[in-house]
Amino acid sequence: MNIITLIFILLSAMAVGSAVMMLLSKNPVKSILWLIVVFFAISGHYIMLNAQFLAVVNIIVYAGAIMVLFLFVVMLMNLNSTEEPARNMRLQMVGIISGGSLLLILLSSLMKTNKEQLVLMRVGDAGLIKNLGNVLFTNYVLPFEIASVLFLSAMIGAVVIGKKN
Amino acid sequence: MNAIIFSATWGIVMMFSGVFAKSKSTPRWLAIAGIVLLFIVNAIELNNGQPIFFIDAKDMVRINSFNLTFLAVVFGCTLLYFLLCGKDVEKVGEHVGEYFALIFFVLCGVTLVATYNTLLLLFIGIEILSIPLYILTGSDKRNLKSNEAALKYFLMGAFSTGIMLMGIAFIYGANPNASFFINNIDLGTGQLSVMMASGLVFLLISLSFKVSAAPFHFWTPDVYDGAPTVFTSFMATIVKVAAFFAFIRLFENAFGKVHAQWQTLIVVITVATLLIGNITAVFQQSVKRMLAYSSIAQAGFMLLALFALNDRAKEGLVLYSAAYSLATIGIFAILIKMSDYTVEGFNGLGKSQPVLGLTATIFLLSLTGIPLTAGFQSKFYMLLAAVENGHHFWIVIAAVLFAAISAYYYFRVLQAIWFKPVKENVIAAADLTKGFKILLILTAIFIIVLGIYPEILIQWLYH
Amino acid sequence: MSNILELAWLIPLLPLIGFLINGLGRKILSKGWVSMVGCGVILASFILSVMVFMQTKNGIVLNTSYFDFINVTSFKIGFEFKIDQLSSLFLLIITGVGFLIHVYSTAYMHDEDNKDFAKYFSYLNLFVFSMLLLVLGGNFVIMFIGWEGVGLCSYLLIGYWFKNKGYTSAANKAFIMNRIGDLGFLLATFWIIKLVGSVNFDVVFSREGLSAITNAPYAVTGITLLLFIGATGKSAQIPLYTWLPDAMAGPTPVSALIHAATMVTAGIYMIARSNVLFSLAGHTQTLITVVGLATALLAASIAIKQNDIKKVLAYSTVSQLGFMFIALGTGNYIAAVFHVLTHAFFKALMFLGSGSVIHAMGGEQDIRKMGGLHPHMKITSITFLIGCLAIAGIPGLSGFFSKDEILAGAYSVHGYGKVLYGITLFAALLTAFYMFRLYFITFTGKFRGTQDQEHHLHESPAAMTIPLVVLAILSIIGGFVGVPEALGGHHELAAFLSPVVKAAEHQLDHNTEYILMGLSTMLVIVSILFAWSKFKNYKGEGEATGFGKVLQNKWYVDELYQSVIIHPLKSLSAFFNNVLEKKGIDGFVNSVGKAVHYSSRQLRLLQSGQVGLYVLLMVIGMLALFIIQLFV
Amino acid sequence: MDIKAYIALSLTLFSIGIIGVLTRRNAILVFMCVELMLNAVNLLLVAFSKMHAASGIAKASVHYASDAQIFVFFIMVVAAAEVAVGLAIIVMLYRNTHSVDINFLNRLKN
Amino acid sequence: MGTFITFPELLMWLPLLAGIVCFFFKKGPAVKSFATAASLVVLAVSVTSLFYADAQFKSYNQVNYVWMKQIGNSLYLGLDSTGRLLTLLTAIAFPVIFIATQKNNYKNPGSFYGLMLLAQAGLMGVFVSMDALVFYFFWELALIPVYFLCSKWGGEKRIQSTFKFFVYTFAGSLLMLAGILYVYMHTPARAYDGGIAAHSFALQSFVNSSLTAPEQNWVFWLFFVAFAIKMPVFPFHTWQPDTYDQSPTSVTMVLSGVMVKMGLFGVIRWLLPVLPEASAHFANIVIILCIIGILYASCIAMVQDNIKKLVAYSSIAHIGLMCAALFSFNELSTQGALIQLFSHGINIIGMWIVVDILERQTGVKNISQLGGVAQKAPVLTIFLVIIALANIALPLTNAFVGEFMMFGGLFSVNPLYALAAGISIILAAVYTLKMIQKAFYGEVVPATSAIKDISFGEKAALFGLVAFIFLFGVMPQPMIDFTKDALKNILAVVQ
Repeated sequence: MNIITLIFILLSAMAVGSAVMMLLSKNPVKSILWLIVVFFAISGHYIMLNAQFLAVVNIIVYAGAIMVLFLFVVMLMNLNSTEEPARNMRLQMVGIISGGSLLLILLSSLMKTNKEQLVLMRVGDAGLIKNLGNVLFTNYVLPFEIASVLFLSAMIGAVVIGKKN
Repeated sequence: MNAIIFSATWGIVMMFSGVFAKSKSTPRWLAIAGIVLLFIVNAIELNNGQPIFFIDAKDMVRINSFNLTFLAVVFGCTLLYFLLCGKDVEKVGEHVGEYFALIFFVLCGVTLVATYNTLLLLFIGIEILSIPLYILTGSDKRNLKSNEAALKYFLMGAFSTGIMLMGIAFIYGANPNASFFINNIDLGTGQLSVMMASGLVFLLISLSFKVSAAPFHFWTPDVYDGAPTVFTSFMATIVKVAAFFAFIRLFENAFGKVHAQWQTLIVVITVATLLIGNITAVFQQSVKRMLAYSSIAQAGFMLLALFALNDRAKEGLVLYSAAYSLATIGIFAILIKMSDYTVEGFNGLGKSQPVLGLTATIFLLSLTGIPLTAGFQSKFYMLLAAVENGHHFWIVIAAVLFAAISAYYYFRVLQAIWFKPVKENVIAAADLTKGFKILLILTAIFIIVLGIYPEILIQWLYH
Repeated sequence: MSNILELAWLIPLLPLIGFLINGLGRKILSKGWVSMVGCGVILASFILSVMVFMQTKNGIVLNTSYFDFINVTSFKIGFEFKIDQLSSLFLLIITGVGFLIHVYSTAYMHDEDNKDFAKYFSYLNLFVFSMLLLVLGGNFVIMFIGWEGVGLCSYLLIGYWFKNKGYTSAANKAFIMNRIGDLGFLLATFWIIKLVGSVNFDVVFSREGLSAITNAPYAVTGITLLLFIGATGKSAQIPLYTWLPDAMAGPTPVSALIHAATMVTAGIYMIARSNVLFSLAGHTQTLITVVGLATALLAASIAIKQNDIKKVLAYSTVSQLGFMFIALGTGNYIAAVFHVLTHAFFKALMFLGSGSVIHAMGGEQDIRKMGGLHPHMKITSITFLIGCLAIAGIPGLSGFFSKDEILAGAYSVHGYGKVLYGITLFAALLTAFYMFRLYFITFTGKFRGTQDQEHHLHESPAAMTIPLVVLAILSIIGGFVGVPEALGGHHELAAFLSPVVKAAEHQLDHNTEYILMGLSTMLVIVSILFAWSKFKNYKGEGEATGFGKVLQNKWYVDELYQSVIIHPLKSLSAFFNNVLEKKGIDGFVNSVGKAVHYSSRQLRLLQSGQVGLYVLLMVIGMLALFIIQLFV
Repeated sequence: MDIKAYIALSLTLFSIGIIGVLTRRNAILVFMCVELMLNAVNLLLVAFSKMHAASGIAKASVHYASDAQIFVFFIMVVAAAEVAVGLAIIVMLYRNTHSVDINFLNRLKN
Repeated sequence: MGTFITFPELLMWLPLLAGIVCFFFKKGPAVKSFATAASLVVLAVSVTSLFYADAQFKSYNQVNYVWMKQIGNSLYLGLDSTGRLLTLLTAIAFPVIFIATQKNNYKNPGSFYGLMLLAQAGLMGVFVSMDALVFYFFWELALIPVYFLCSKWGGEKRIQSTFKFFVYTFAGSLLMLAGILYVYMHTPARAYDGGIAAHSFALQSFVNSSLTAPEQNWVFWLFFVAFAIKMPVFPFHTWQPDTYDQSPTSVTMVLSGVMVKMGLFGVIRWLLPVLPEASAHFANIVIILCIIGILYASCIAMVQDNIKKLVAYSSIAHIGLMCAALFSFNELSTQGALIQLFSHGINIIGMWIVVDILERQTGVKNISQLGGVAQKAPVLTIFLVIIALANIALPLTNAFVGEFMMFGGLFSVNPLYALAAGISIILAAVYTLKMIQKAFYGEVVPATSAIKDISFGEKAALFGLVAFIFLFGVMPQPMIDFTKDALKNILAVVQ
């Protein structure tokens, strides 16, 4: 077992473990924190895959901005004090079973049939800011511009919905 | 291309109009002007084959007479929608300019999903389509139903986005060409690889969600019911047919070659949709909710295009978009004026408001699919396409039987309109301007014209 | 006028015109005009018929087609008339007796409203038209038209007094029972069409036609049986006889014309017409004999215990028709036709006589309330007596010759001829008995009616008595057209009919005939005397018991039909209507709707409003799709 | 590293996200689970891009490996926009009902 | 004329336009006379067309406009002899109905008469269309006005029963649409001027379609169910009694006189020629169904108290016989069915006119509540008796000829069929006479005490019908000759 595999396993365990913890913790704030751990683990994976830009953006945008926003909202609502009422156990079991079977179905067929295809680790320059920027502003100019529409509508949305009247 | 640029720009214009305009109706007139402009530039592009402004999108959008015709239908319907329901938009809340801006952004999304050539733009388009809708759904802030609908729509929409992305990821992974271009997907020969098949199913599911096909339709009744009626009308028509267009565009261009391998899924979904949509609509007491279910049922019919996936199916889809949208916008425009959304609310409408009664009758007949209305022609094209496909003829029989059931709930409204005694104060007569009535009549006439001679629309597909 | 037969179409047309005039002008025409038209057209027809008869007597016959009735490429039915000896004989009976009855009716129906009077005559004319069509028809279809037409007129005339529910029920019964027979007739016609490709008598009875029928399996027996079923309906034989007694609800002249002299003999005419065919069908003939015999006996036995003057006559008619069928069954077609002729005279006579009595009694029909009428209405009484004697078969009167011929024919049947003769003779004795019972109870003894009635007793007007007298004369002399060789005659009727109807094959030697005649005459006289001893001073009788009660209640045949056929049919229909239709088929259709409703209600529960559940269902849907795509 | 490992990891995270959506009642947490699903996809996309880079089939294209990463970037963009709208909606609902329990939302049904 | 406008177009357009005009009338009497006049004009056109039936006038009787050329559909109208017969029936029916029901006053007369004329246009369209899609259009279009007429002007339970009728027939016709599409896909492809090779909906292409025997066998049922529902044939009949009972009588006349003929016409024009092998294959099943229906409906009619339902069930029996005859495939029965199509229309309309008069004057529909009408309204009674007797196929009435031929044809298929179906003539006599006896004979009862004899208009209408009954009862040959062409076509295909 080489070091890469080891790190992979560690990061994966961290991601999955934190994700499970996020599900299990009753307190929303703790859930958020666990999720941030997941994001960190994923950023670790990005770095392993030599996608540094994404790794950084992931931390800044997700772990930094978005999760903090979540945290704010939870704090704002003062939800951490009130514990989430337990859901109908049977329904919960059905949920877990069906989600799990989905996973099993996909995994079993994907693992069975695919031949071994290796992933390039720690090499390749596609993930560097320079290259990405180059592509983004040449080939991807239309989506990039259009994404602004998305943000505009999100902005308007926040105004329309958020503004008290 | 014109449409993308103009709709986005005009959205921004509308955004500011809310701020600077004094009168509440200014945004409406601006919006109408905008949609007319949009229609015209689109028509110019359709006629000349050249956009006014050219942006090198690196083949990320592909524009042809087919999707331009579709866009013309969409813009035409939106124009009608603005004219009929524009005033009601003003009544939803304060932010009139913003509402119209959001609608223009949705139109931008519609244009994207009608012209995309890469999965990335499909994704962005769908999001641009959806996010303003989440907002519009929740725009009646004081109304708990509206809030609830917005949240439901949002949560489920986000969930389906995740599914779509997973599908895109798998397809990318399984595509040896390492490309997101939908015409550049190497499907290999023979049986699809498991990864490709999984990606396909994920995409199928998320798009089924968008077009509210069973069993991914559950959001539809609640959201359509909870959203302000004027926006329900928009969502149920223009947005829905756009999603369909995206659906068939993807599956035709990307997966058309292996149609046989996923046809069974479509059959299952189609039948389930027809079944659930039609059957559940039967019991509804609220016309609004009934129309929500009926939109599911109509989606079942539109899915036949996906089942058939031939030229006739595409012609039919455009025709269906027009027929279904026109009739639904019309019936919603009348519904909005009602004080009572239950079937009883329509009692005696034919007597108290003959014009409304008559036009509502034509809209409902069109939705049922009675000959010489556009609704019949569109259903007919769908069935024809399905028959031309040559497989699973029984699905045609199932479809027609469900169409017969659909008569049940549409005709209940008809019965209320014509054969029940007049109910007091069914309608705020002050809202019924002459223009409104004339417009309704024109719509009805157009539906009939389209029913008699559908080629006025279809010919543009091959322009 | 080269040939009167060319004008034969006028014979039925005239009554039709009379029908139209009286029917359409019923509000305008006075009774005098109505009578004039009604009787006049029949008289004209009668005169034409006589002329036609003369022609046919000279052997001139006519087969003619006036226009195509139904003409499709594969076959054709013309509107054809066939005028030969047989039909011309019937023409005479119909128009002759018919005319007398029309004349009689002018007086009998005089109390009716103007409109109703006209209606009555128009119906009567229509009947004559139909009957003439029946006998003139040159093929089965034209015959069938007349065949159903007379049924219709019988229906209309029985229900003439339509306010009375019982009468209209009787009318319905008559029509429906006739229709049952008609179905048999129709099916036979279809069978003939299928085998021969034509319905024309000449074609069907030609050698080719007959061989086409005989070559097909079961066809001869089948066709003749079906035709016979038709005949049983029209001629009131078992099992379709019960309508005839009920048909007495109609005005008495109608009973005389339709239910005694003409319509009921249509079956005999039809079989006589098809005699070539029936001669080939041994089984059918046996059946006809048995049915005829059974009917003759059954009706006669019932007649013994009936108290309604017309009912007695009605059962007597049924019984006499039975005799005719015995003759037909034994291949003795001439005798059957002969009996039709004589029966037409004396039975019409007796009906009209009974009408005269009823007229005098002010509508009373129960013979228990009559008695001693002879002094009051001598003409009626005497003519009635002549009728009774004729029907009883007293030598010299018409009934003797015809009945004797039937008996002789029965006797000469191989094998069971003697038994047949014995039973037939017994029926004949019953005939004599009940007829004289009727006569004695009615005309002799003391009057048993109310004082009021007694006061009004009177002889009927001339318009009624003259037909009686004429018919009485005919009843006396009518038999001389068929005096058998044994009695020194030449049987002119047989000779006349010979081109159409074969004479009976078996000939008895004269000695046997003498013995048989003597025997029957003796027994008949004994039977009359027995009746005289029993009923000369009739004073009414107690409630019938035992067998008498069975007879009085007509063997409970109506009740039997009611419980075996009508009631089950009604229950079945009610079952269809209430259960199968409403709960079954309609229920199924409605349950489809209900099922849609029900599933709508159930399916909509999925729409619980809970996002969690929605997503769960979505995921389950995803699972299903993945399984289908990846594993199926 | 075999791509299967990434697929497995990504699908696991994705499924945990789905299970979370199915089992949690707090709207914010449900939303977070959706975010987890998106992240699983992001990871998978990046892995695939590197897989394609490894197999080298798409070397003809200069930016063959950038496509997926750009895609991930856009996903993040969209996610950010979604979060803005989503949280606004949740807050609005909370203001009206003082609850973020999704099971509490059943005024709209049947 | 021929090149400018053709008979089939006239027959279709005239009532359509007149119908639309009617909607704008406000006053009852005016619209009544207008509608009557319009229908008389249509009748005149229809009668005129009889004189232009020869082959040399082909251009007068046929027209073919390309409509939706991409799918190979064209507005292809033509009058052949079956079509001529039924358009004539339609053309006769409407003026007779209008005249006979002149005394009925409807709310919103403009809409009423407008819808009636629209229904006529639809019916005409069905009978003249030579293109499957056009046929389907008209097939549905005839239904819609009738739906509104029944629901708006009918009896108490009108909405439910009419709706049942609508959904029933709508489902059936949609199945037919599926069938049409399937056959369409198997028609020989043809080239258009545009160069697009397409299949075609034209009758001729349908006849030449390349369906294999097993395909025919199930496509047959798609068509047949639609037609069977319309006729209606057992067990698809349960919409009918309720609808007849609940609709306004003048609509019932249209329904039972003309509309049910659409089903039979469909069999003649489309089912037999397009699917000959399947038709032959299933002929026995269809005949047996029909015969069951005949006996079943007759039995139910016997215990019906409601006079409208009684007539309705008797109509089921009669139609069943016609359908059975059409599937006997011999000259006699087919010919009989063809002329009976027409005769039945006349008789049943007459029947309904009488029922309508009774219902309007007494307000009751139950036989048991009636009685003694004959005393109060003798003329009405005479007409009724004549029509009723024609209805039970008494000789020398028009119906006898048809039924005789149909029974004859059935007999040659199988004597048992003729026997079983023949029992219905007895049952028909039973229920018809019972109805006459109970409603018309007997003593006057309270319900009928105020009844008046019929008016001039009613008399005229009934007289016309009765004249027809006798005319073609005594001399049916002209009608037989008239339909011979159609017969030849039908039999040619089947052989």
